[in-house]
Amino acid sequence: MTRSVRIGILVPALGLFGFLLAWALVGIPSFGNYRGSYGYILNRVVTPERHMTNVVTGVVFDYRGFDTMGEEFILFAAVVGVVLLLRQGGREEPGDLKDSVGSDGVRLGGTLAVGVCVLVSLWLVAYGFVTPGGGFQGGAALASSVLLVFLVASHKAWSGVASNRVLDPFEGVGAGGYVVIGLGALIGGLPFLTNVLGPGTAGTLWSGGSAAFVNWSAGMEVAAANLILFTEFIDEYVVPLAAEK
Amino acid sequence: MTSVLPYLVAGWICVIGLYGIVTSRHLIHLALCLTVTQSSTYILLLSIGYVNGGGPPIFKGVKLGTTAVDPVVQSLTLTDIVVSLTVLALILALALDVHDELDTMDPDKIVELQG
Amino acid sequence: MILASLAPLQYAIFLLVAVAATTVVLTRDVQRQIVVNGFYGILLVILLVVLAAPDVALSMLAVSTVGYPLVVLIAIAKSRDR
Amino acid sequence: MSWALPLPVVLPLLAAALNTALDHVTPRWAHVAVTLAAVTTALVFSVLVLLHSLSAEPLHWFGGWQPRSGIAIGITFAVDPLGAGFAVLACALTLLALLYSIPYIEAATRNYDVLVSALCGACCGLALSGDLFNMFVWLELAGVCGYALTGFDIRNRGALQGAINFAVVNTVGGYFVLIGIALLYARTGALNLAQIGRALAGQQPGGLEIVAMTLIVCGFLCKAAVVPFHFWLADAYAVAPAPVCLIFAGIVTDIGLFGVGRVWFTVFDAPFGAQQRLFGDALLWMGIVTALVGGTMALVQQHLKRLLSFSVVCHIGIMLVGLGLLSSKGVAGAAMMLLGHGVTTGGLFLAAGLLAVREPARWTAALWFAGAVALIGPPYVGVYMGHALIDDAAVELGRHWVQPLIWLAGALAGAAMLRAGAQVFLGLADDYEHGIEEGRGGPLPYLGAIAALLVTLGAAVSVVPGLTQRVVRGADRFRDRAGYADRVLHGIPMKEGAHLPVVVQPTSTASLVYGSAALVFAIALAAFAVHRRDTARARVFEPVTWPLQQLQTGVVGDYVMWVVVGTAVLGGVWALTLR
Repeated sequence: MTRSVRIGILVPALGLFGFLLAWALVGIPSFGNYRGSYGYILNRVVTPERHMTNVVTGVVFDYRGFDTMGEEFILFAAVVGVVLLLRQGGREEPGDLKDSVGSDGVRLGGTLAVGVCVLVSLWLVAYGFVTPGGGFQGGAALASSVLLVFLVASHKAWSGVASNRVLDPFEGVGAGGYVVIGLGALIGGLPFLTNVLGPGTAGTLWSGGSAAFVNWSAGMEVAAANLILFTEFIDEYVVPLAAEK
Repeated sequence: MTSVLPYLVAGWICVIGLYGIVTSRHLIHLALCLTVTQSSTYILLLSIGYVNGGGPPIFKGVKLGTTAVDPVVQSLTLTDIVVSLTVLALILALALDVHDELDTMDPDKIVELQG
Repeated sequence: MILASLAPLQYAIFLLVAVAATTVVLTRDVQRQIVVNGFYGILLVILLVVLAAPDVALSMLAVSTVGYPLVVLIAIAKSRDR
Repeated sequence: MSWALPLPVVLPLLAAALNTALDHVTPRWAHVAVTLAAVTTALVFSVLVLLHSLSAEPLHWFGGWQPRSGIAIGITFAVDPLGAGFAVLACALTLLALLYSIPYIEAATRNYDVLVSALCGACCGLALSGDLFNMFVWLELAGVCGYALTGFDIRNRGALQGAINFAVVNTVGGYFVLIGIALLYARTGALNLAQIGRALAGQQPGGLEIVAMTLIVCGFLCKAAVVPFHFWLADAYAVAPAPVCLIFAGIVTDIGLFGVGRVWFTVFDAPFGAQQRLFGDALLWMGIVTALVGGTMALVQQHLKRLLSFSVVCHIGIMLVGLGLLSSKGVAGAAMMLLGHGVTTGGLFLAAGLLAVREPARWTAALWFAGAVALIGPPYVGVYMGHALIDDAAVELGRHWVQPLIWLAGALAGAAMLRAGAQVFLGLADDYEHGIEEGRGGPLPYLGAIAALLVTLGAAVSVVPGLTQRVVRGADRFRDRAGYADRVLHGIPMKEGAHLPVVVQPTSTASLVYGSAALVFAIALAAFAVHRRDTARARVFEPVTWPLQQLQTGVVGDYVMWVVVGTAVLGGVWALTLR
């Protein structure tokens, strides 16, 4: 089938598809007038019941925590898939690679920047039940901060931080920790992922009870998974390029 | 009219993303078009959950019961966004392997199997 | 409420996002596309803030500033390589 | 017993995480042991859940978030016999695939085991879940594991193409499902299936409901590979390693159909129940076309696993016909077909993989022919009971023309297998490729025993005493929207049913005749195709299949284009008829 035939069929079909979609979309209550019961109830019960001021995080890690476990495993499986696809080629171990940054000043400044970013990311995870943030956002931010090591330091320093021997256990423990916390409640005779430690104190690190542990394990898994991803992609490009020199 | 505009924007982005996927000549372009289509789902969900004059569903320093937007759609999308990066990476990894084997990124030229 | 007066701004951002998404799709050169996609990501972050979704905006910010460009740029570089 | 509901999902996932965590510490055999132990335990618990679900409807509210005054605020697993049975099948087939993989997949690093066990967890999750978004999450997880496992053999160019086509088409399908969920959430403010159904029941359905249904159904049908969403399947299944194909053919494809059934009978039956034939007939026609396309395409394949892939398409079509009839017998027929076909085809994929390793032997030939016959379904063999139930359901609706068409489709796929068997095993011709399997080998008696076990089980499902009656009872409950909502939202226990007999279900005379005729027809067609090879090819098969083969381009852009066309047409038809 030639491209022109394909586009010739696509355009009318997509037109009809778009028309149907628009027909459905105009049936939604007009923008800003949403009155759904689910979110309305949660906005009223999460803070008093669980002492979490950030309702979104409460939903992510407590009320709909099981969905989040599933999402976490999508992330996990996708990264395992990337590793399977990219690592199978049997790349040779990198020899001595030249460091890309020569200036000590850049290194010093960069290292400080890495420290600050890491702290901010950890803060995002820690206070996820209080203010915007949580394991998913904080974990992704943490991975990006560590990536700065690669930018400001060198590949050698990077592979020290982001070696698979270090990251794989973190990823596994993060993903498995979520399940183990859930199973802990089950063994105690409660439904899976029940928040067993009570609501804690509102506005502090201790709000959220055992959901806080779920939050941290998700943060660990997201950060490790993203770092593995970055490592695989960086190795895919940088290592062969440096080997050619 | 303007009251449904956000939804129609989401619908348009979905349609244009699909157009890009079908007509793409480069696997990386195709993968980015997939993320565009996916972004339409976020825009749609969050527009649905928006409440006029509502603040974020965070009750720190705000009295409980203050008008706030829907928290559920936010929790559905925020995890999905983080996951989408790894799914994009998985598709790109497949694309890179294709490039290694077949030396092309044009999806129309990857025709090992047909008929 | 301050947010109530945001309505025209919200619509403007929605339209900008629609235009940016269209541009991302219609930019056929992948090197340019990733740049346009970066702008699209920033616009989405702004849109999410305007829609009172700071959590989602943070999530978007964390992946679209570093993750997306890194992964796509390396893929582009690799596909030029050989 | 409701405490056991999460276990079939979370135990395989825990094993996946554990193997990653201990990757650099423990030896390979420990990874294998952990995975096998987890999947075996999951199998035990899913069987217990199934037995319990025969007389009760266990619920598990995650986090202990019970509904408040009839409004769900958390996520639930709500189990009925068909869902639990699906989870049992998923765990059992995964276990066999893992056992087969130990010697067979040379490079079976922990990554392989990790993805396979995560896939098992995802399939169980979709079968047990009572929450629409949660179903979407498991659908996505199954997809991601599937793409990675398809591209597993990266040195095989076909594998990469298959994986990309699989990934892109199913990702687009996933977005359709998500948009549909968003539309329903906008209308009802709920994600729980029972609750969405309740909220839609009182309202006059409009464009939103019609389009939401179209998007969700089409998204699931992408996974199920129903025409015109089917093109990716043959590309992907033909290249995945044989034990992965066992899981794909046995369960992963079917989760799409399961999802369509689940959302119709819990959600869309509420607004559209009065016009249910309009919905059902659309599925019925798509199913018939799918079955015929799969059957004819199988006839012209030169590659054994690709042939089996089209046989999967054919039988998915027949199952969709059963589902589209929407009666208890129809749904039960689809479920019996799913069981018989999934297990048998899994065994045949393994047999096809073995051929690449060793020269054809007499017992592999016996295995192949037995599997082919079981898939045709002569009286009381293999998929026969599924066919017979669908026959009865079609007759009850006055649609007598359904029977010959689906028996014909199954016989076409069966003839393709018989012909391939005659050519490969009896040496009657040599135009079959079977040597491009990943070919890693292993002890033949061990591998052969697993394949033989699957084919035998698949051939025997129709004569298991009492099974058919219980599947029909399960289908009754699967279809009971009001009862489901009562149990999920208000905890009202179900009524105890009458005791069921433990006998082989008798079938109608028509089914006996059709089943016998299908076998005779398939043998005759295969004999004709073998003996008059050139005539059969040039005059009979190719004129029919030529246009279909032209559409099977292998290009992902074309496939996504057909997804859009299929969705737009189906939505257009429903927009005109359902209003």
